[in-house]
Formats: sequence, C-alpha cells, structure tokens
Amino acid sequence: MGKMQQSAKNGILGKIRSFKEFNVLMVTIILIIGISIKSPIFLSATNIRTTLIGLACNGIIAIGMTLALVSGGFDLSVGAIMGLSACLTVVFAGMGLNVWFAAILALIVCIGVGLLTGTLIGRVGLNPFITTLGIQQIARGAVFVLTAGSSLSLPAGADISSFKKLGQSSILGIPIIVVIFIIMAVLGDFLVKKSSAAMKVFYIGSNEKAAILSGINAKKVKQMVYIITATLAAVAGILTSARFGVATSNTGAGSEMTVISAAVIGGASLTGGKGTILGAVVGVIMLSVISNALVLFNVDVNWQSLISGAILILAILFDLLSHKRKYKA
Amino acid sequence: MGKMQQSAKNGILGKIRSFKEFNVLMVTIILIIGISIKSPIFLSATNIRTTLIGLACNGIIAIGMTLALVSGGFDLSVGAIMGLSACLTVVFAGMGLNVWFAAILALIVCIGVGLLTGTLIGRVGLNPFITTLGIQQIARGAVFVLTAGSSLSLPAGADISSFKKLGQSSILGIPIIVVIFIIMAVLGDFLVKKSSAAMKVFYIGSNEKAAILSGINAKKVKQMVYIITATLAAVAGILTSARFGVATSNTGAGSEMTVISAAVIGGASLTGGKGTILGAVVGVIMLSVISNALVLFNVDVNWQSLISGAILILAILFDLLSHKRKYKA
Amino acid sequence: MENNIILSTENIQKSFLGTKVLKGVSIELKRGEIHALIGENGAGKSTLVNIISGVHQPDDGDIFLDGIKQEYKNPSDAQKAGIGLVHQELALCSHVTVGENVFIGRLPETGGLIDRKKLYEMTEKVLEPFESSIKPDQIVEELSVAQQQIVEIAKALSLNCKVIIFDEPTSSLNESEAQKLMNIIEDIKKQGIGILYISHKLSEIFQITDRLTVLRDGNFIETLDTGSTNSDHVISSMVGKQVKKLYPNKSTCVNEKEEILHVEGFTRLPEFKDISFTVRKGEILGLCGLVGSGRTEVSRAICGIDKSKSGEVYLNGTKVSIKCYADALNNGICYLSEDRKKDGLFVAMTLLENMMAPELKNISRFGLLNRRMVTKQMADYKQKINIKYVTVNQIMNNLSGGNQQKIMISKLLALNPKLIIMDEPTRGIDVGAKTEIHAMLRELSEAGVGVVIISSEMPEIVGMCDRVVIMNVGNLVGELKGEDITQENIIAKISEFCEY
Amino acid sequence: SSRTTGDNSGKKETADKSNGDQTKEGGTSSGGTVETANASFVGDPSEEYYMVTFLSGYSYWKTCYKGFEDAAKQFGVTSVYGGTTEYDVNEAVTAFEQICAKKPAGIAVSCMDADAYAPVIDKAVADGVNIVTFDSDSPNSDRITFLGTENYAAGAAAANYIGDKLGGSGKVAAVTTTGQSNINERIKGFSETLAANYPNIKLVQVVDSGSDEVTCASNVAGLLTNNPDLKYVFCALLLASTGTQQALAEANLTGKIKVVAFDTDDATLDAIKNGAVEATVSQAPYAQGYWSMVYLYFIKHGLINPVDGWMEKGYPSLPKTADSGASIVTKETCDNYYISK
Ligand SMILES: Nc1ncnc2c1ncn2[C@@H]1O[C@H](COP(=O)(O)OP(=O)(O)OP(=O)(O)O)[C@@H](O)[C@H]1O
Ligand SMILES: Nc1ncnc2c1ncn2[C@@H]1O[C@H](COP(=O)(O)OP(=O)(O)OP(=O)(O)O)[C@@H](O)[C@H]1O
Ligand SMILES: [Mg+2]
Ligand SMILES: [Mg+2]
Repeated sequence: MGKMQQSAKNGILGKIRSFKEFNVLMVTIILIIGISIKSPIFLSATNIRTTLIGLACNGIIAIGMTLALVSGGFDLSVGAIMGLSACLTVVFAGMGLNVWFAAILALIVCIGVGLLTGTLIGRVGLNPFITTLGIQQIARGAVFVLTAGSSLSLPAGADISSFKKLGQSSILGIPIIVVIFIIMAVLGDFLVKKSSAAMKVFYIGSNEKAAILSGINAKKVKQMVYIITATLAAVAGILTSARFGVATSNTGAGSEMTVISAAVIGGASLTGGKGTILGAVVGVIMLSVISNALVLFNVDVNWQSLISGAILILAILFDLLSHKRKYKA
Repeated sequence: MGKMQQSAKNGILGKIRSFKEFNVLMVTIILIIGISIKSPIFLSATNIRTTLIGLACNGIIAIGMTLALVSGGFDLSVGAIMGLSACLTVVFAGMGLNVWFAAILALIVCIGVGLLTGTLIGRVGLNPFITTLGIQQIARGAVFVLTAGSSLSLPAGADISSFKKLGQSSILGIPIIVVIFIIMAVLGDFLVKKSSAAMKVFYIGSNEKAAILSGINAKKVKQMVYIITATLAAVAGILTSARFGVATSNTGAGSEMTVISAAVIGGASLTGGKGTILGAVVGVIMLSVISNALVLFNVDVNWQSLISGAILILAILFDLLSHKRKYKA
Repeated sequence: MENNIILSTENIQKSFLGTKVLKGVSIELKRGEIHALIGENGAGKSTLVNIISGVHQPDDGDIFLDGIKQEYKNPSDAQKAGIGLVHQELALCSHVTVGENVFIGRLPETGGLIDRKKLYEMTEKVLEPFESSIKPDQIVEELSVAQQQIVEIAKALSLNCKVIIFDEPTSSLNESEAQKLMNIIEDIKKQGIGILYISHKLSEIFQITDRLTVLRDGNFIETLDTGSTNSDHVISSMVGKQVKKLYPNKSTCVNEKEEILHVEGFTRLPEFKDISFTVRKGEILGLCGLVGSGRTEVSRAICGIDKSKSGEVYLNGTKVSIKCYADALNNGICYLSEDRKKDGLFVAMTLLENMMAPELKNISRFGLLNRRMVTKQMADYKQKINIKYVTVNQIMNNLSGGNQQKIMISKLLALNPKLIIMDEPTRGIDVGAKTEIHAMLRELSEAGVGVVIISSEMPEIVGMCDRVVIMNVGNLVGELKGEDITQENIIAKISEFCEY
Repeated sequence: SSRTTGDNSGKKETADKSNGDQTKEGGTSSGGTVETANASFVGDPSEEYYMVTFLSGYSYWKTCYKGFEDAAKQFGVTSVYGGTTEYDVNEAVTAFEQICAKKPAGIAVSCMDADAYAPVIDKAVADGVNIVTFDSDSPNSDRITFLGTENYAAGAAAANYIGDKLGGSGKVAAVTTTGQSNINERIKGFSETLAANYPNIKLVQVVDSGSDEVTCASNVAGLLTNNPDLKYVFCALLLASTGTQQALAEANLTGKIKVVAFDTDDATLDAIKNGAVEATVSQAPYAQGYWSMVYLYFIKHGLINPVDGWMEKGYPSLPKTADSGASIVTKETCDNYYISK
C-alpha cells in the first residue's frame, strides 16, 4: 500500500497526484463536467439523488469486491447473493416473521454462503473463478426456486413500514440508503488503509508465499474475504428489498461485472496486491454517470451498449496515456 | 507446459495419469457413465448428435480462449464477436452479396476487432478485463444496432442453400459443424503442444519479462492471441448463422463465461502459463453433458441453475481431492 | 560447553521426489558464533536451513534449540521460537512498502489500526546501519534487487532472534554493501546470537566466520575452525577434488584493430549519459562501478531491452539497428540478466522449456518444435558446468539457486553468440563451477566472441578482465588495462570523479 | 419436478412427483381401463407431452404450463415442462432437440427465433413428433399450429388503451430491454400504433430496463428527470414494472404518471390493486397452454380425422394460427387473473 509512490514533485499538487485514486477521479470529473455542459439537468438535485440511490448497492458491493481483488481472487457470486438476501428477507417476512428479524436471518444465511465460498477457495484451495461462478448459479438458482421465477412482495404490517423507511426515507434530504453507503465506503476506505487485518489481504495478494512464511494465516484471511464480500452483498440485497418492497428473480443480476469493472477502473489489479475502496467507489460512480448520461441524452437503447463500451475503453485509455500508469491484469 | 510433471510412478498408467487432461477426463467419463445408467437415451445417436452440435461452437471458441488464458489474459468479448460475425454474415448477404463472400467479409471485420483488442492489450498495455468487456459491449452493441434488437434471417438463394448445408448437413453421419470443430480441436491441440509460436504464449504467460529477454516479442504475440480468439469466435458465429439461417441479437451471449469455465476446468490457469486445448474441450463437453442431463432427467427448470452450480463445484472438488492437483487462479 | 550450543541438528534427512537431498546432516551452532555453511550448488544448504526454519519438514532427524527438541509445522513456529531466516530467493510483497515488508506479521498497532508513523520510524532504525537510500515508505516493486535484498535482511534482523540464518545474503550486493552487512553481522554476534551463514564467496567466509561446515551431495563432510584452515582445503573439501586456479590466464591474443562491438553515445537522462566503449577481439571487457552507476541500464539499452534516447551500436564494424531484444539476438548479441527470478526464469516451467526459450527459431522446423535437440544440449551443459538435476522435465523452481543460474548461462551459450553481456554471471554459483564458467568465458573470448562482464565482485573483475571501463552515476569515468586493473585503481577512478 | 400425470375421472392419481424419475410402469399398472387405442378422450399416463420454452423459469410460462398441465390431467396423460433457462438460441435449440430425441407424444414449443427453430421442428415432425408452437411462432416450419398472440398486437393493444385514456394527446414513454426480439416486437407494435392512431401522442423516450430492477429504477429515474410531464409509461416486459413503479414512487409521481405493465403475474396484479399500476396486458397464457395440449392430444389420438393422412396431405383440419388475443387487465378485472394461486 503506502500512500505515496515516490512522489517526484513535492508540494500539495504532487501529493494530490500521487493518490492512487487521482486518475480515475480526474476522468470521472471530466466526464461529469462534459455531461453537465451538454445537459444542465444532470447536476440537478433530483438527478444526483436518484443516481446516488441507484449506485449505492453496487457501491457497497464494490467495497467487498476490492478486498477480493486485492487478495488475488474475485467474486462472481455477489450479484446472486444480493438477490438471495433480498429474496430471503421477503420470504421470511412472508412466513410471518418480523421483517427486521427476517432481514437478519437472510443476512446470516448469506454469510453462511460466504463462509462456504471462503472455505472452498481459502481452505480447500479451489479456483475462485469456478467456485464463485458455481456459487452464483446456486444462489441464483435458490432465488428461482423461492420466487418461482417471478417476484415476491413484502406483506403489509407495522414492522414492514418501518423497514421500508430504511429503503425509502431520507435523513437531512439524503436517502438513508445513500447515507449507509457513504458511511460504509468511508469506513471501508479507512479500515483498508489503516487496519492490520486488511493489510494481511495486501500481503497475500502481493506474495502469498511470503505472507505465509511470515506467519500470516492465508487460508483464514482468504476465507474472511469471501465472507465479507457475501456480507456486503447481502446488505445490498436487504436494502434493495426495503427500497422496492419486493424481491424479483433478477435482483442483482450482472452486478458482479459492473463492480469488478469499477474496482479495476479504480486501480485494483486482477492479479492481486493492489486496490483501494475509494478508487472502486469512484469507479462505480463513473460507470453510473455514463449510464445516466445515456438516458439523459435519450440515446437509442440499441446504441447504448456500443457507446458505453467505447466510453469504457476511452476512459481507461485516457487514464493510461495521461498518467502512464500501466493497467495490467 | 511439459507433458510430464514429475510423474513419480512410471509405466503406462503413470504416463496416462500424468496427462494434464486426465483429471477432467475422468470426471467427465464418470459423469457420462452415471448419466447413461440413469437415462439410457443419453447415449442414443440422436442425443449425442444434438449435444455435439450444441457444444461445437463453444468448443471452437474454447480453443482461442485457452490461448488467451495461457498468455495470462482472457477474452470476455468472444460471445459478442460470435454474435457480430453471425449478424454481419446475414446483413452482408441481405445486401445481395454472395453469402460465402459475406461470411468472409464478416470474418475479416471480426479479425479487425480482434486486431483492435490485441493492439489495446498487447501494444498499448490496457487491462484485458476492462478492454475485452468494453469490446464485448461494442460488438454486442453493433449487433443490437444492426438487428435493431431483433433477429435477421438469411435471404433465399442458391448460394444460401449451399451455405446452410455447412450448418445443417452431415458427412458420414457426422454433422459438418462437428467435423469442423473436431478438426480444429485436434489441430489446435497439436499446434499448441508442438508449435514454437504457441510455446511463446506459454513463455509470456509464465513470465513476461523473461520471455522478452528470450527475444520473444511479447507485444506482438499478445496481439496475435486476441486476433486468434476473435477469429475463432467469428468462425463459430458464421457456423451458427449457417446452422440457424438467422442471426439473433443474442447469438453467443454468455458464451465467454461457459468457455472460460471450461478452460479452467480443463486445467488452464487465470494467471497464465497453463492450459491445454484438449483440457478445455473436455471441459466444454463436461458442461454440456451436465446441462444435457438436466434436460434428460426433466429437472424442474427452477432447480436447474442450482443443481448445475452444485455439480460444477463438486466436479472441481472431486478433481482436486482425488488427484491433489491444486486449482489456483 | 554443552550449554554453549544454541542450535543443533541431528541426522537430518530429506528427500524430494524420491531423490535424497540431505543424507543425515548434523551441525552445531554456538552462541555468539558465526558459522559458515558451504558446499557446491545443490549440496543441500538451503534445504537444511529451510528445515531448521520450518519451511520444510525433515523426513528424519531432530532439531534442538537451547537443547530442547523442536518440531516446527511452519515458519512462524520457528520464528516464534527465535529462528530468523534470510531467504536465498527474495520473499517480499512487492506491492507494499518497505516498512510493511520488514514488519510483516508484526505491524505496530493501536487498536487494530496500523501505526504507520511508528512503523516507518522503526524501519528507519533497522535500515540505519545499511546507510542506504531506501525509504521506509517506498513501494518494494520500485527498488533495485540489491535494495530488495537489504530489505529482506532487515526483515530478519528486526525479528530479534536467537539464531539468524543468512542464505547467500550478499549474492546481489556490491562490495561496500556487503561490507556493511559484515559489520552488522559482527555486531549482532556480540549480542550472543548464533549466526548461520551461507555464501559462495570465500573471502567473506574467511573474514567473518568462526567455524565452517562443509556439505557435499547432501552429506556432512566436516566442521572446521575457520582460523585453522585455508581456502584450498575448503575448496577441495567442497568439490571433492583439487581446484588449482580460480581464474584463467589473461588474454594473449587481443587484437587492438578488430572491434567486435563499438558503442557510441548511449544516453538516457538521468540514468546514463554519453556512454561509448569498445570490445576488441580476444578480450574480456569489464564494466564496473558502484550500485546504481547505470551498468545494467546501459547494457539493457544496448541490447534493445529498454529504449534509450540516443546511441549507436556497431557490431564487427557495421552499424546495426537494434529496436528490441529480438533484434539483438538476431545479430548475435545476448544479455544475461542480473535478476534471474524476475527477468530470467520461467519458474513454473520445465528445465527443458526454460532452455528452449531463446532458441525457438533454431530448434523448430515448419514451426514445430524439436525438443530432442535441446535435450541433447542440456545434457552437454549438465556435464560441462556440472548442473545438478534429475530430469530435464523437472520444474525449474525445484532447482537450487546456483543450478538455476547455471541453466541461465547455458541457455545463452547454446545460442553461439557473437557478443555476450553478462550481468553478475556467477551470482550464487559455487567455486568449482565458477572456475568452469570462467574458463568457458575465456575460451569463448579466445574463439572471437566478445565478452562483457558486469560484476559487483571486484576479484572477479580483476581476475577475469583484460580491460575495464568504469562508470559512476551514469557517466563513463575511466578505463584501465592489463596490470593496472586492481581494486585500488578502480576505486581511485570512481572517487576521482566524485571530487568534481 | 414439473412432471405431472393426469388424473382422469376414471383413474387414480399416478403421478410420481418426487424427483423427475420416469415411472411409466406406475402409470400402466394403476388399474382401470388403459386405452391405448386412438380416438379416445382417455389417454395413457405413459404418454408424455412436453412444453418447451426459452428463458424457462419465468413466471409467464408458469401460467402457460398451468393450462397445459390442466388439459393433460383431463386427458389422463403426462405433461412435462422443460427447456433452457438461458436466452440463447443455441442453448434453446439444443435443449429442444434433446427433448425431441426422447420422441415424446407431442411438444408445444415457444420459439426463441422463428427461422432458427424451423429446421429442427421440421426434422422432429419428420421423425413423427407432433409439434405445435405457442407464444412465439416459427411460421415457416412444419409445426401444426401456432397458438398465441403476436407480440406486435399486444404492444398495439397497450397503445390503443393509452391512446383512449389520454383522449388522443400527451407524452408517453416506454421501457424495453435490448436484444430480445419478442420485447422488441411489442415496442414496435406500441410505437407504430400510437403513430398511426394517435398522432398527437408523443412517444418521447424508450429506455432500457437493464438487468435488474435496480438498474431499471435508475434508468427510469433519468427518464423522469428528462420528462417530468409524462402521462404514461408502458413497460414492455415484466422485469421493468417493479423498477418503474419504484422510480415513480421515489419521484412522488405515483398515480400522476400512470403505468401500463405487461403480463399478469401476481405482483403486477397486486400493483394494479393498490394503484401503482393502472393496467397490464395479458396474452392469455393459460389458454395458450391449454389449447396447445388439446391440439396435441387430438392429433396424437386421431380425434380429428377428416381424411386419412390429413397431415401429410395438408388437408386443412386445424387452424394454422389461433389467436389467443391480447386483453387489457385493469382494477375492475384483475381479480380474475390470479391463476397461479
Ligand atoms: N522443492 C524441491 N523439490 C524438488 N527438489 C528440490 C526442491 N528443493 C530443492 N531440491 C533439490 O535439492 C537439492 C538441494 O537444493 P538446495 O537448494 O538445498 O541446494 P543449495 O546447497 O542451497 O544450492 P545453491 O548453492 O545452489 O543454493 C537440489 O538438487 C535441488 O534440485
Ligand atoms: N542506491 C540506489 N539508490 C537509488 N536508486 C538506486 C540505487 N541503486 C539502484 N537504484 C535504481 O536501480 C537502478 C540501478 O541501475 P543499474 O542497475 O543500471 O545499476 P548498476 O550499475 O547495474 O548497479 P547494480 O550493481 O545494481 O547492477 C537505477 O536506475 C536506480 O533507479
Ligand atoms: Mg541455496
Ligand atoms: Mg546491475
């Protein structure tokens, strides 16, 4: 880690530029400026608000994904686990349980799934790609079985309406979901940069052998990482169920790709050892800004994929060329 | 590479077991035996035939994907490029071109896309994950634009019916598509094991710096790899258009994940330097056999995802436990 | 007396893949003693110390620390018991800072949070005696090999152990850094710590160690008081036969007129500036200077591995255009990297495949590889420079460090080059094989191949070179020839420049 | 398992629902009069009729299969639901072919792509498997009949409904998804019908639903930012309505901007009841499934036989297409549509 990468120039400017997240932040800001010139509505309070609500869940998942990437693995199951936790919350609540209790139960089940993933990857030594793909299918499959391919609604009740507040109300004008996301991101960024537990993940991702030689329990740490990714995905799922009041069989579909992209854009490496929460969060913001712009500019849906793909590549190209930081998988 | 990894025991048995593909082959054979005991129809000519046709395209793509994995990268754009080539073939034929010429034109365009991907990753040094994800979106986006989100059919014509034979006829009872796939797989396996060009990919995946210091032009080789993945994906797309006579906007969707899974199951490593075509092909077969079994056993569709995920994990677990080969990303 | 033994091993045995690597080794290390462990490449030195420090488990035999029998399941058990090891191969986490590497697993914390200020202060303190320019908050990836080696050593020193084991700590350090390390080791010896020291540099052995133990082929040969023996005896004890001369005769056939290589005006600021020199037929040229003087950088630029701002290369009188390393190879110029792990080896591939890498073109017909040709080549070199391996299909990682280096060298020699630039060619190679390699280099040079040696080992430069060019901070600062090549003169040239 | 064996009036329940195992023996040994002869309204449990779809598992098919299954029960035959869970023509056709390879008594298939299925259907028909298509047709194939609603017509129905409600003027938008031709057809029917019948109604924007309701809500929120004066949003697929409802709720526009959804799963019907959705389009999935089974059974048992070998001769005996109609479901009628409960 180490915040400073030999900042050649000193002074405040040099220090700012030496931040790992500087590049992606710059690209995002340029995008935001460009878009808001074309469409002033982009910076309207409503639009910012809805965009933030929309990215909060991916942002929360990105925190865990960054850790997984730092450890040298990744987690393709997060989207499905998000769906599973949303679905379980609704199912348990539908059984008559207090919805808060239902949510905690759903969280526990998902943590259990993370424990399984972590055990398979960390302790047994299975390949993260196949394992998390398998877990993805299992979790999504469970959602299909539970929802029978449709969507389930939260029942009515006093507890339900307080639960829905979690997903639908605001504090000081900021939606609670967004507040939770910001707290988690700030806390996550702080902990990843400062805590010795997170440091172990960096050691393992950088050189697992060296880490083991120094007495770090790599198996346990890796196991923990997947428990964290699952927990955060589950939190995202619970917030989604509170927000929508329903769980669909699609909740969270495709999130994993968005989130991995965001983390990599934010400076994480697929070979481990590198990555910051702040970077990943800015990456999530960048991707959301792009898709928001496509809607605001009323781009034909059939063109959207083409354009967002091109922007994605241009963004990392710009990043590379202007800052000469090498993206290497 | 090196066929024998310290085969402790000698003799023919030892030699067979030392084949890299042995483990996945064993798991697949056990699966096949198990399924055919439960459902004798599984080994019927028709079922084998349809299963083989169904997996041929993924099999062809897996050849290229293995190379990409060996080089230390991967290619998320193959499915979309398969879709693009199918679509372009139909579009060009619809413009009145001879369909064979249309197919060659589509192939050339897709090779161009591969050249772009290869240049961005190999020469410019962009991250393969984001780059191929971006190219995936661009290629799929182009398909959406061309098909307007729907599907396009080949027009009628003499050339068309000969072209459709490519996708629908058989030689000696074996569908031409399958014949092409088998030839490509055998040739690919041979070349990857024996040719000096493929050896370069192994060197780069194993230690890029050392490869450069052996006089290998890593940039060019990596560029080539993505040209090959795109070319093979394009071939798969052309065969698909010949088989179905149409190009849908979803042709090839999700193939990349199946194919990467297959290659990893077959022994390839996501960190590069390892992998065989035979292994990847057996991996493709294994995955197809699993989904075939789900259909044959009339497994409730809502349960299919769950069960196939569980089988996926069990398969690599079995592989690991019985042969103590470590799957490491 | 018994009380004075801090660490002992009894009848340690170990096999890898059915090959017995240690055949019952017993050694004793006293408190406050520096004890050398010497032997040819592959003799089993690293394996022994890896067993002592819990990296491997012995098949048989016991380890006693302070007279108590030990059983380590993993390295941290050994660490906790008070055994520190400086690994032969660097084991650093390259993405994190120096401080985070030195105190890996033992970061100073307050309430679960890392106290980086304190960490960097502590690191500063550990690094102090090395007087290096390494900063505690630098990312390890950005350090040179030598600097990384220092970090590795600092890591072990900071453990405050009862026993510290150094496995070839100086193989990538230059003379002055090595000297600093010697001083540090003598210091910690005074604290009553037992030190096990592995090195192929006999001068170091005779400078600092109290006793030495010789291993050969996994067998314990003898333990001697360093003071009561001499290098001839030690060498023959290691090799099992008499070795007469460490360095071959100097060249007698230098042809002043025939220039094999002429390098003109190589510049890439700030690393190096206006470097021009010549390699004549029949001579071995030495390129010397302190660490960071830019020797490696210049050589890599000449070979097209890294781009340079300007500079021209003439081979046998004709200008050649070298844009990438493949061009250099095509022209018969090859370069041996100083960092074999990073730039040289395919550790997960077989020996054969490693050997094949630069010769793909020569050994393929119709684009298909002919492995048999290479197998034969390997067998040749196995004999010539005594490479120790079981089969060519062995994984590179399983070879001892010195044997890996030997394969690196064979790989280049097999190319029949016109000019060979060797950056630290005998790093980690045992004395016996060193003489073989030196003899081979002399033979090549006599046969008309241009040979350039970069070495941090002054005796090697002095012993081998017919002419040396000296670099300092990226500048060419002088040239010495024949009898004038002495350690003192080289140092003088360097400091002369520094006075400006 | 989705296998069900019919429980005809004269017979006992013989289904083995436990695990998808085939228990044909169980069917025949169950006593009663087992009619294997043709021209009977009582079938044999060993007769298997398949319903095959793409994107299997989505609730829409549940209702289709309910009709199929109910009809099968009435005939005393076995019905099975299968297909791929993917939206990929290769996967879909492969699964379909694998089912054809089992030579069932009949298959009702929904074709992911019209032409792609044609050769496979032709081959299966040539092999003696009776095939009808439902929901999505393959008109150039040798299938016997298509039962369903053209997606285009369903989109048009939504357009006509909205057009009437708006009295001919106002702004509307639609939510679609990329790359799914059936959804695409609905949008086409919707926009073309609006343009033709209601020139003063402006379809201002068509947005993408994305992969889940979270993405959909974000996209619709963008739509609302752009066009706060919308009157209606037409969600052309089931997935879109949840996200759209939420985006409206978060913008405090529920009820002000009205939603016309698609399909009649319970959640949508609930939403109609509580006012979040004004109406939804039904393609009569139950009828599609039911009549598919009836047609298949009739052919298999020769219940319709105007001339011998009518099928080969092409004697018109069954409608080539049977329109199941597209109806608009509103608060008044929605109670009738809770079919899967
Ligand atoms: N993990 C392993 N697997 C197989 N063989 C091994 C392994 N480690 C070491 N060996 C073999 O054991 C022998 C002793 O190796 P070791 O590294 O102990 O030698 P060394 O004395 O340290 O040599 P050097 O001076 O070259 O470092 C060598 O022949 C080596 O090939
Ligand atoms: N003492 C040092 N302080 C700072 N940087 C150093 C130092 N030593 C080496 N480096 C870095 O590593 C590079 C070393 O240069 P180079 O390897 O060309 O020197 P060299 O003369 O070959 O020395 P060596 O003995 O390490 O091979 C320099 O460009 C510099 O970036
Ligand atoms: Mg050693
Ligand atoms: Mg150097």
